[in-house]
Amino acid sequence: MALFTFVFAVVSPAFGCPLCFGSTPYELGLYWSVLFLLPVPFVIVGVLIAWIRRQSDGNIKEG
Amino acid sequence: MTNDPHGPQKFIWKYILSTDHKMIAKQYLLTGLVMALVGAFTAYLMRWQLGYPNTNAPGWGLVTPDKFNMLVTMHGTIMVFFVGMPLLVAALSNFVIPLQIGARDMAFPRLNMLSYWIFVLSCVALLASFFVPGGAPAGGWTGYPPLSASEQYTGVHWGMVLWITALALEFASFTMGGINYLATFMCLRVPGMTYFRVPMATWFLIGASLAFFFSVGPLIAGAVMLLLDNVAGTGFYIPAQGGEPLLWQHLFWFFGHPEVYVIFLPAVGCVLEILPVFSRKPIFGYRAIVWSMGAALALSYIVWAHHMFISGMNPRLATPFSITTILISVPFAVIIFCMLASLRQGSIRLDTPMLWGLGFLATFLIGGLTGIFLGSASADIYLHDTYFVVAHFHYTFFPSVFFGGFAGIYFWYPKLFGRRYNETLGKIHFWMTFIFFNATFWPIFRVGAGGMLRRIADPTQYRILDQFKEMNSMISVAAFILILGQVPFVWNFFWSMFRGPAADANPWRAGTLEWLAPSPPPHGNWGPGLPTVYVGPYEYSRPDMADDFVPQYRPVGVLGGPAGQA
Amino acid sequence: MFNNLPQNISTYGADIDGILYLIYAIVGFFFVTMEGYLVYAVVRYRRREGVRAVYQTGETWREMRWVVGLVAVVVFLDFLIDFRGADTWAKVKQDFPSGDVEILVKAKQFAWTFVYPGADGQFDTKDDLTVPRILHVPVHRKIRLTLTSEDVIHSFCLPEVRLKQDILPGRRTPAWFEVTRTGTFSLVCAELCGLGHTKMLGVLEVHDDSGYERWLAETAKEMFE
Amino acid sequence: MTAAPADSIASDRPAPLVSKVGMALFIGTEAMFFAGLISAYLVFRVGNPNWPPAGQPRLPVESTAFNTLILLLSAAFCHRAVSTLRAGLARSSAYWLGLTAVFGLFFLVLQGREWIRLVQFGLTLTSSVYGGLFYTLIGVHGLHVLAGTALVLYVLKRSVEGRYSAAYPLGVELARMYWNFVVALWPGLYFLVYLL
Repeated sequence: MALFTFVFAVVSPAFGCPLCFGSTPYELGLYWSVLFLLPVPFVIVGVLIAWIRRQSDGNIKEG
Repeated sequence: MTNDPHGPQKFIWKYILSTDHKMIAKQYLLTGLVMALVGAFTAYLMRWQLGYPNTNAPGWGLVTPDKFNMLVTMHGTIMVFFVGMPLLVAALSNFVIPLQIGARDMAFPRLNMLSYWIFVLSCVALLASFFVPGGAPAGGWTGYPPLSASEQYTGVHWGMVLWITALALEFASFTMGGINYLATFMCLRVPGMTYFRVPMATWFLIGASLAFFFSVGPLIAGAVMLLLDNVAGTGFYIPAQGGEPLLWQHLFWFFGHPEVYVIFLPAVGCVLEILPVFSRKPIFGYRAIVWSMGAALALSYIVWAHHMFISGMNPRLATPFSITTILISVPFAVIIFCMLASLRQGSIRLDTPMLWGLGFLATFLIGGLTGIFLGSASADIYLHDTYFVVAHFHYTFFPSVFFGGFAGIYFWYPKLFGRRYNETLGKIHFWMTFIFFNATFWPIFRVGAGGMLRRIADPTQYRILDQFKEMNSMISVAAFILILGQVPFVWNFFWSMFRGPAADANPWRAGTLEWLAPSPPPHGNWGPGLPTVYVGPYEYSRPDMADDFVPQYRPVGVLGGPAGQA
Repeated sequence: MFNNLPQNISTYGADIDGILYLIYAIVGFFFVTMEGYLVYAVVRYRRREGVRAVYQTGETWREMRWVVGLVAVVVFLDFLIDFRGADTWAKVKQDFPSGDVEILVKAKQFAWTFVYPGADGQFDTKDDLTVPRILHVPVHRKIRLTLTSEDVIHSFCLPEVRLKQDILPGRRTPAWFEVTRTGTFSLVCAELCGLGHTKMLGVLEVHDDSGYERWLAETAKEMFE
Repeated sequence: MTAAPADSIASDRPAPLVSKVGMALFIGTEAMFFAGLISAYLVFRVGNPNWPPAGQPRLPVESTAFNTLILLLSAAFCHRAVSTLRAGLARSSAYWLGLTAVFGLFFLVLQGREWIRLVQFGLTLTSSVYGGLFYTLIGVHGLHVLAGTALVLYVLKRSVEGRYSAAYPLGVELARMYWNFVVALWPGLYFLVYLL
């Protein structure tokens, strides 16, 4: 988790910035698309882990 | 289950429609090896044309530019998707995961069987594209549209449709497989098998499945649109119809980089499994390695644009992606340092699996290091699309698929078939492959740095490449010997399967669970009762024990040491 | 590995080669030490009778400290490469100087065409010069290119100039370079573009100033008479 | 989680947790698939200032809003099917399942009607990227609704045969997971494609 936080803290600003440079809508389209797709896997994996933990709450014995 | 697993079985249930994870692993293994032969044949034809331009390749004829483009495309597709994935992901996951975590079978055995047969179907669809009108797809294995989106640019229609269909079927198959591996891993571990007692091979196979799982969706979305462009006349990728060619690259490489790890991580897992067994030492830094793998996985999802540095996307995206890409060197540096440290002060035996493991380490290191050139956006301005790239990814894929894969095959061969392979033939196979692999691909770095572009059908057209004429012929000869060097393996593989000396349950004196089961393990693996795990997987040469290893299933009271505490 | 790079003829070529050599030095160091250690370890720690392996799990910081140290070095070198690379990248691909000569490049399946604006300095006028296959440029001048493609993705590649840029159809992609030497050089397509990809070759012809003016005048004369 | 089923081969019924994890993983890949499609949609949507492009019809926002409601209702019915089953009311569970399927089918029929009208107005797969995206994105979701409905009907059949009970509600629960996913996607897609 610490690593995820690190990656996002360091990298996200770097990605955010190009947005303000994208001049034409044409370029903006690809930016938003890239920006949208970047966090999705992490969100889904996060949701899945949370869900599985909830499903099996009492059953988990290791930390 | 539809059939009684313990009684005598009919041929069809035992060998064709088997739901036994070990039989399915063997099916994947054989299919992958057969596809590797096809892939090797395409490599032979391409290398012939590059080494001896415009002469007849023995056994085929003249490799014309259109055929060359098809061969380039099919070689990449077959080797990455139809050799690497079935051998490393499917065969190994199927065989190793249930045995190492103590399960009796996969979580969904019938889904597993279905997954294999869908994979066979996709192989058939792909190979069929050689025989349809227009021939095989010719747009490169990356299939960049608009070249791949419309018949008018390549003259290939049905080949392209079959290519997309084959990929879609394959991804469906591997999605089913991945659900199986992950669910099995999460829910069917035997008592005592905590997350930090799971053997490395299983961890890395699971990592590979994770990498595949959350990256394949966008590619399927892209493939659906590419298929529609080809058959329904839409224009998602065709600028004349308002489309956007970069979209495909974006979706393809979103999948593409995790895909590299899908193939690479299982190989690392095998090698990490083999190193402690043959150096009689615990793996160095178990937790560090597992966390590094997680970090590499996370990073693999945010680097994909490094394949698109000079594709015409906004250049301001290049620097951040360059940084993330080069950062990937950090987790892999940790893993490789830990591997090297595992050798230190060990007691190393150079049996065939260990040779392949060390060969993997030695060659993959080169692949990893040259990746730094290509991760740097500005170096990429010159190196993009040259043979330097070709050499780089062959130095990553080849060690993964073949060095890592053969390490795994030789290591688990006694467990797979219950017989020992011939050690001498195994070593001959290794040295032939190791020497001629390097003889083939090392010069390709030089040729690439000299400016030879990939996917060109005839290097004699280029003035700057005149100096490489002899070198190209030499590379071709080395490549042919490399292919011939696989003959000892084929012989060894099939001969030992029937005639090799019988293997006992634990020939390598290894500590993980799969060596508890008989060789080969029966359906259900464990007999009446499941094993219980008491210690970590790599308890070798403990100073407090007389025996030089402690298997995971041996109750030894409370053991000290971090691996034991987990 | 890089001793057979094509000769460098552009102003920024040395920067790109510099990055290559920098990475080469770093990577070469790791290559030699790590492969060296691998061979050493395999020879030194071969199995011998009566010698037992040392039990070491690497789970403590004390055991891991040299790994951590090496990783710190790796991180430092990574950022060194990143920052050096970012400057060069900006120079080649981001900060376009205003060009002394503007040329429109048209790529289509398997041919290059170059359009010069002619005497009035404007494109799409009657005096545009259209030249197939050979790209004529003056030496020591900033050349500003606009790359277009009619059909599929091509890639405009001048190996000696160290310039490569994919061309997307339906889009105008900018590029620039400045050559330091007269002569005849290679121009190739670097992105698989179909059947004739291999033969999609052009020529980069670098003139001195007077030679370029003379060529322009002669071409204009041929075209309009 | 460490408590593995004693013997998964001998057991004819899949263990509940394993099946749910499998379904959750499958939904995860499906979500990534839609993420890819949405990503593609964004490229064109953000990249084109004029949306919909000139000469292309506007989408039926109001009737589709009604349709959204239908789909959301069906999800509520599906929840009822599980909760009644868990309370031991297998018959009423089957009734709610039936209602879920009917509303799912109703959604599809309404969508189909709108599609026919759109085609008459000149919005086809090939008329523009706009049309292509619309039919691909909404069509793929429609296929998922169809698959979901088929799954619900299959579970309904087994429910009528009396295969589920308060002690073993697995099939209905799995169907609900998938149906929830399909329904939860829709408002997002509706917002992106119709409203944005």
